[in-house]
Amino acid sequence: MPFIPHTSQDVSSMLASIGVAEIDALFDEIPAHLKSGSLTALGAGLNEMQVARLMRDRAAQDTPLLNFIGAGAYEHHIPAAVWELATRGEFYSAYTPYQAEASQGTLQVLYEYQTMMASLTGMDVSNASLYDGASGLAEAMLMAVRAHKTSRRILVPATVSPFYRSTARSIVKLQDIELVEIPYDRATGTVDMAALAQHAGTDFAALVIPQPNFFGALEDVDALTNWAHANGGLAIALVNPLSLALLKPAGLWGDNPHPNPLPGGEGTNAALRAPVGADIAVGDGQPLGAPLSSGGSYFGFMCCKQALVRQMPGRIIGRTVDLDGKQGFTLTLQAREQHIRRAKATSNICSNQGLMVTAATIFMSLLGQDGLRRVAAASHQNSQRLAALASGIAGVSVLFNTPTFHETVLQLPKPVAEVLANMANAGILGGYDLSADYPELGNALLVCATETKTEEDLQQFVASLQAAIA
Amino acid sequence: MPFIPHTSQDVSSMLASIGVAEIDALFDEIPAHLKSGSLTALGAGLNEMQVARLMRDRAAQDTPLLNFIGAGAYEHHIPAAVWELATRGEFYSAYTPYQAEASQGTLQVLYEYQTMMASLTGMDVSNASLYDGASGLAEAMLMAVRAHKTSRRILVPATVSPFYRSTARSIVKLQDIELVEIPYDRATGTVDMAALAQHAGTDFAALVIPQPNFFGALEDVDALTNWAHANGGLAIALVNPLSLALLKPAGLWGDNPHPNPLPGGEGTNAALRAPVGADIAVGDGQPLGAPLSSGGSYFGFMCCKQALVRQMPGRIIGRTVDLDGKQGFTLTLQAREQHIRRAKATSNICSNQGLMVTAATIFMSLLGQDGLRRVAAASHQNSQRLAALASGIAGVSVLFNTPTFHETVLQLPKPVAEVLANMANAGILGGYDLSADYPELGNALLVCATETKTEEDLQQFVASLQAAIA
Amino acid sequence: MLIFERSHPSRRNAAQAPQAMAAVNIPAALLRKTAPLLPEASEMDVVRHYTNLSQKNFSIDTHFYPLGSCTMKYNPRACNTLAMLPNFLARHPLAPAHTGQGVLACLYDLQEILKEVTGMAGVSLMPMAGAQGEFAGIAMIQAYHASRGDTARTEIIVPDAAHGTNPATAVMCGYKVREIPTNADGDVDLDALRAAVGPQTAGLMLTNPSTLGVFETHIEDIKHIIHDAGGLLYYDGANLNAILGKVKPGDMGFDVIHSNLHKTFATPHGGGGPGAGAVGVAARLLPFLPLPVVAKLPSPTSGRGVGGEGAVEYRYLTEADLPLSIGHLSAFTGNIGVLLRAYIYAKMLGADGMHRVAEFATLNANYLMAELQKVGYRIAFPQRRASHEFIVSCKPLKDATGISAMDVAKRLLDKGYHPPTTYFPMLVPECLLIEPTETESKETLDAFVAAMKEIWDEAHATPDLVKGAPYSQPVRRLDDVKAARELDLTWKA
Amino acid sequence: MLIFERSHPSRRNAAQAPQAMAAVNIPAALLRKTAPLLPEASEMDVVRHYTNLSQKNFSIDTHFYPLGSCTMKYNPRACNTLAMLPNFLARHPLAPAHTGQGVLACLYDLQEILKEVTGMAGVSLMPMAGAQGEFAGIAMIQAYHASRGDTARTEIIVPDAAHGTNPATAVMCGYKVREIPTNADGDVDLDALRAAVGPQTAGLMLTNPSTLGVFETHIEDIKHIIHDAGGLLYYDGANLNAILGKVKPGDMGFDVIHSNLHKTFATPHGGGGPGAGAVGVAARLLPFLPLPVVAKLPSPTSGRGVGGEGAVEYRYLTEADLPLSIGHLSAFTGNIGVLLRAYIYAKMLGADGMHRVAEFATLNANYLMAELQKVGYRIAFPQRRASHEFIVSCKPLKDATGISAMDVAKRLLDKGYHPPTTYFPMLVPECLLIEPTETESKETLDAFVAAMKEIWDEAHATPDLVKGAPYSQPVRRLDDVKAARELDLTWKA
Ligand SMILES: Cc1ncc(COP(=O)(O)O)c(C=O)c1O
Ligand SMILES: Cc1ncc(COP(=O)(O)O)c(C=O)c1O
Repeated sequence: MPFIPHTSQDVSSMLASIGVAEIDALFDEIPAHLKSGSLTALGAGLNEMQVARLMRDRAAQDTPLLNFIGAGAYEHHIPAAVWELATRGEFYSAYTPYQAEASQGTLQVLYEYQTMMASLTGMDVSNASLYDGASGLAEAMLMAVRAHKTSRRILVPATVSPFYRSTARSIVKLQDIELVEIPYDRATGTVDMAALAQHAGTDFAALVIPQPNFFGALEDVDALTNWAHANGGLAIALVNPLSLALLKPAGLWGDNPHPNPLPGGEGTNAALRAPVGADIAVGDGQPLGAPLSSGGSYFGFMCCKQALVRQMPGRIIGRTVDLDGKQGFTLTLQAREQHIRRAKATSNICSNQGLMVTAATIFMSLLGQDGLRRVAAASHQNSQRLAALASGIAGVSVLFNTPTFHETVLQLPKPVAEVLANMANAGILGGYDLSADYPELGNALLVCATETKTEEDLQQFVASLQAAIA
Repeated sequence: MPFIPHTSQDVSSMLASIGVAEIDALFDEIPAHLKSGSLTALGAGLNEMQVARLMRDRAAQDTPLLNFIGAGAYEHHIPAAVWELATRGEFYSAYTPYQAEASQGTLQVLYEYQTMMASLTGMDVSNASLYDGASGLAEAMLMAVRAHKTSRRILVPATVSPFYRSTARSIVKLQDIELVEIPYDRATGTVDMAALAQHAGTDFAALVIPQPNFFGALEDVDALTNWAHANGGLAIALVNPLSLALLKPAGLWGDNPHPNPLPGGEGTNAALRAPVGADIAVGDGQPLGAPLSSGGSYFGFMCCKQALVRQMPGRIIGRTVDLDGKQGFTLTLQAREQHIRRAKATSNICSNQGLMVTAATIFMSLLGQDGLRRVAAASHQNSQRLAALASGIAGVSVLFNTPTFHETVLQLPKPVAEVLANMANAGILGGYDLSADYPELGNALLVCATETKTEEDLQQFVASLQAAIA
Repeated sequence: MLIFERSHPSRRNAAQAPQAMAAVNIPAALLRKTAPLLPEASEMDVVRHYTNLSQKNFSIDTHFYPLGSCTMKYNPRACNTLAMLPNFLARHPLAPAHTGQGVLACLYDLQEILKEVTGMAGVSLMPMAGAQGEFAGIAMIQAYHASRGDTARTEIIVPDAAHGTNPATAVMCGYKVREIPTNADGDVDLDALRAAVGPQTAGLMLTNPSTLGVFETHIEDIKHIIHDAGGLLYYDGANLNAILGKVKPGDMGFDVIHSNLHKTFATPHGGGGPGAGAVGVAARLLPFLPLPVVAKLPSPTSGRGVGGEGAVEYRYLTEADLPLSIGHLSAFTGNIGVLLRAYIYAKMLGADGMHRVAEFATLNANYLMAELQKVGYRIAFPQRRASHEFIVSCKPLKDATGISAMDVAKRLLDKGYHPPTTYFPMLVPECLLIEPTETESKETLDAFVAAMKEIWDEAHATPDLVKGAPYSQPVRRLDDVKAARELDLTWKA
Repeated sequence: MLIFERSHPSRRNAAQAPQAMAAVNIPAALLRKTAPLLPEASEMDVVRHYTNLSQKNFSIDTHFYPLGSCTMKYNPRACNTLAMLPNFLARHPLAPAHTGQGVLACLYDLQEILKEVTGMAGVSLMPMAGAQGEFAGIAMIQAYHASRGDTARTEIIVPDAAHGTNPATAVMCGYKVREIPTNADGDVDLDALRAAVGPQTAGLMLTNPSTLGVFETHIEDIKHIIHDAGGLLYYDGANLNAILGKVKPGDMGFDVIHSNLHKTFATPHGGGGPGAGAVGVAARLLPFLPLPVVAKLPSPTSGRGVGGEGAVEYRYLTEADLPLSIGHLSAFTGNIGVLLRAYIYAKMLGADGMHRVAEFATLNANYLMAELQKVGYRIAFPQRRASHEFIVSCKPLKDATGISAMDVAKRLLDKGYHPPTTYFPMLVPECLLIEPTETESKETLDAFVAAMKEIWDEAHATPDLVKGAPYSQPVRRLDDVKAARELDLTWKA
């Protein structure tokens, strides 16, 4: 029996100890007419050799092409040590670290992770992960509403990923939270400040500020943060964690002291109330060591100002001491969580994305501050070079005149779907077609070139694009 | 600097401690004119991302075809746990277990391995591995010569793998050991007993007995062992370890009491001197968890009768107790080895194939006695079925009329090289062409179908063979 | 030691990043001025640090881990190896469907498998954990009532034994929670339930077997009460391990179920996740399934999809296909890597294996319950069959010796066992919720009983020894109060 | 507990073998009658057993491991991951060359890299460890003399400081061994060497830097003495790490060298192997290289090999190409997996990286030597530069306190360090041969010095404490005498 070690002798002596004649007797409390028949749709079990063959055949049906799609999931080099270590049985097959003494490995990793993420984002604290960036954004919205107390409206620029906007909407709408779309400037591909200004004085809980935004463009985060704070809302930073190796951390955005006293309770004190910065920073940790994997597993991260820590959803690890005064780590602030607070919890989240976070922690440790910066800069440079090469093709131009991180929008002379299909035939995934989400942009293609791309790859992209539009 | 952690500050303070001004001063004992210039033929270093791309490209140039070649290296299913565990850093990056207290993990694995191999082969003891089966056969010959004392001739049937014969010859010829070839019977593909009988009464140290032999055929091991013993030589069993799940273990071959007193010294006592059986059993452990890998790493195993243990080459692990009387494991009988006995050692072997043995031990534990038997039986059945199907093709026949384990020889109506080239174009590795090593057999093809082959695979083989000879 | 303490400024781990720092063409005002606090350590020091840290964990791969409600069964290593085949890892989520026919076929097949074992009409694999599965389920109930214009239903009924995620989920979906008590047998109090239902009832969330480790005997009465009131039935299937192959929630009349694939389908817990909380629905909820769902269609183009005659192509269904869907719950497609692992596991079990899971999980639980009772431990519901798990109450032990459930738990660490779940469910005082799972052998259970017997004896003979436990771990008991009072959540240089 | 003690008759691990037992069509006389002693354990128990066993090892990935002569440097994990790409693992050794152009290209490139760093004219990668590399080298010397009809050369000269494999190898190749003493500076005694050479001299085996951790200063005199006598020079390159990128054995006039890729090229030791002992030769030995050697040739067929213009094809050279070869040393092609790892490592280092290896290995060794001398330890050759390693003699410490080199070694285990090599080379009494390698940081070396200082102090203050060490390991000191006297080499049921 696969994975079941019982011999028939074991079974008899166990049944005798229980005092029943057969295993089926153990199910005698289930109404007989409810018992299942055979699971006809399932075939016979395969042994590992057979399933290995099946999966290798299936994997062979997935055809990896040279990839220039980003749009929220980024191809980066992942050091081999990351997954060789993260899949060690002691990390891989452990549960949530409820028994701290027997889980110091996982707990210390998470504490290190919290330190790294708080520092990357420039925030005071971090939780131990959420499901992904998009659902994390929803959690940030709910948190902002809890913190703000009086408003249930969130301003969301159209430059936020459409995937994130739709996910957040699915989640927050059930609590009657309204998402108000802020349009973008057609020249810059960033938030239209004039349109935003029209919301001054209205009641809103938070403004979401994406950096870089879905077009890869860099927003004027200082102005946006200041605007949110000046108008009585929180600033929710939505950031790519890799970009933060280069970009101003969310905790330092803007320069206006926060206007309305933040809630927070016991832990709040004046010294902790930084005068600047976004209040919450969220995003997807995928660039930190998660393979693309058709979309998951990735992980959501969330950091915030100290004053908001008790409003945060998810697990939080704290450092403390043991009976002998020795340093140790443990789950803390559990009173926020569903298993204690139940209906009054900050969220229903229970399991998070622990193993992805372990991988991310190892990833960041292997890269170090300098390595992460170099990867970010190389990605930036590659996408700049790609844009320059592509706009050398007649009929192709760069759509927005704005600094970008590692993604950019190209305007094509032909419908994008058709161009992409041609490029795919040549072995290239040419980018993400913006025409469904942003029809007003016409034939707009979002392209991304990370540090994984060589000059030859870029040339291959350009040649195939040229051929595809010819 | 890849893998070198020194900062420039570290370097200065270390140089100061040593009392030199620069690193180069540490090389001042090397004659200046011998110092290397730049290593021009080596390019610049690649980072891990670049080398990963290089290796993935290289791997993509290796084209895996549906494989029916055996001939000494066998495709078997390897449970995923085998290499997930064997490549854990604690096994992977440890040295030979010289410091027993800090190496109980590796030492216990090796002790378990010795137990499993001794039991599989039916011998008293096992060493902790040799390089591979072929060089292991050479070591067995040297050991037999040491044990026999008076003769330097070894009888080697032509049914022993030509790869093994040539390797063994390369190694033993330098010690003036003569390998005498024993022909095979053209009808059975096994040792020609009449030809062998002609060596009765001559001086020889050992007879090598392959089971199964290179043709996949099963030798009359009882008769051969009896013959060797009756004629004053040792019997060296050359066995496929997987086949031993089904086949009579070498330790039980034959039934003649050993005629001439075996050497052995202190450890020898009558009770340990089994009246039957091969004296030494060797072979390649590859079927026990080593991937094909273009030929390596595999490992050689060697087992023997207790009386011969002090003649054995290689590491041996023993169980003992510690200061507190607690069970523990340690390298033992080191006085046989080069690091103690130097020029008088039983062999020059130092590093062996430790990690492959760790993998094999895990492999055998996962399969268990029953699993190993089923794998062996399924391999046997598949090759029987393949032979039956193939001999249904006009012009194709099974060459030898002898029981086989999981390999068999087909006679083709056309030159084998041509047939194989055609089959390879259809995605099939059709087997091993015997015509160079055994020209007397004509168009003879050695084919193997292990448990990894499905009925569909077998049909595909047959269809492509049919097409290739059409 | 923290990784930051192994860091040394200006040390560089050169193998993992481009050698040269590329030019950055971004205005200075948008750039960061100080480096983030990431360690500067050598690759070897990082490998050594995390290898050593990993050894400071109990895990299934190293210890018996009978954590109730968590189903810590063996996570087959093949599931990991095969789910990490390079082609699976390399594919971008927005790559066209024809480049992903392999992975999509796996997901489709997994949907079908889950439909079969749960008895539901449709499945979406997208929820990323049990709690998100619950969210999806309750959101579908909400959408269902809304689609019928039935907007007065503002309450979700939850038994008091429910897992904390249930009430928390109901609130996240905008509902009020009404709690129902449990009777002395561990079943839902039917009178209380009858009194609670009404036109305000949107639905009931039921865990079955419940977190008390018993099968809800009045399941059919409950169904009628809720359905008659116009509510829908939500099945928290985190404990599906207890009934897999034995009874199907669909057959019990449930409208929606989530199943924790990281429990019943043996995907790893990873020290906290990722999980997968697939949802299955009865026919009337099909239009509301979360996106995307994988469909198998006749291949529109030759040469793509799985070729040959009757060729098919797999693709995701989107808003266009399911306009009433509750929508997306993640940016892309949930925890695909976890789903692949669950699929591989399901394929290895097959029909026979599925039937056996509940049988042996239940056998192990009942055996352990019987043996611990013989030692002297008080079983919370001795008159009931254990399902996959059961509860020991240490209340009598504590009254007699001062030794609490937590003390027993900590002492188990010294004996080499991960403790059961402690103090959950809250209904039973000083409780230990014990779930051995089907993958543990009788020898392991017997050794665990022996350890529990030792602790029983120690509790009576040398209670202080037990109160001071653990002694064998990297740390002794930690000061949780200090952790929460003097928050130290990040390391400062 | 042994895996056999976790076994239970008739338990079956069903996932790893065909479900049904196939029919066996083999005469009964050839079949085995009793089952072999293999454990019958569940997959989980096996995984748990070996995971727990692994934790009972010191290794580079967990501990500083300054084992002299063994070059325990970091084994980059990428080398493992990339060498285990599925296509590399799947290929049969007898598959045609066109199905292995990728792996063959790697092997060819590695040959070229080794030629460059050793300064030799040709390389064969086939020897499966250092000792087999030595065998290949001495066999080539034998073949060379034989090919010239020079059959009187029956002796190989070996300095007394040599590694045990050197004399053992010479004997395996049919030679007599003549040992030469070492002088007070750790160099070969030139007068003794001059007296030893003659027409019987087939060659000299020299380890340089020697196992004493010093560079042989009279290397050129030695070369002349041997060559003038008609002998050939064998270079034991196990210690190549000390000179990589600094000096090439070929430039020193050596005729043949083996290099331990599992040391200098960072492939893992695997608890004892597999290794790879590639041999390099000067031009006059090229015809004798062991088989196979990889050649790069113009592509004979289009569409195969590495395509495009100037297409090439890689293939193995065989007896037909190299009729004077000493032949095969393994059934197929040596330890290819190890060679791939070495190749990946070499590509990551590149020219610059190679130059740095010896520099930093030497810096670390000399620094550690200086610091340990400051603590009070006696350095064996204080007048010399350390190469990659150096020797501490605990003789004075033992005379003063009774604490031996072995006591120091065992006490280091309690401090979390793998001990240095003990009692080798045999020339130096109570010796510790210490090789830190270039991949360890100054912090680690400093912490090791601090531990050695603690032991120094303990040796003087509480010698019994040191003599009883280790206390922190799974076992205390083992009874080696009992192990050898009462042989227990296999478990009996
Ligand atoms: C009964 C029950 N429901 C729901 C959950 C929540 O599942 P998850 O942690 O995957 O969100 C759990 C997990 O502990 C559970 O035991
Ligand atoms: C100097 C020297 N020569 C030769 C060898 C033998 O190498 P291997 O163990 O790979 O056979 C060693 C290994 O310890 C060594 O240190």
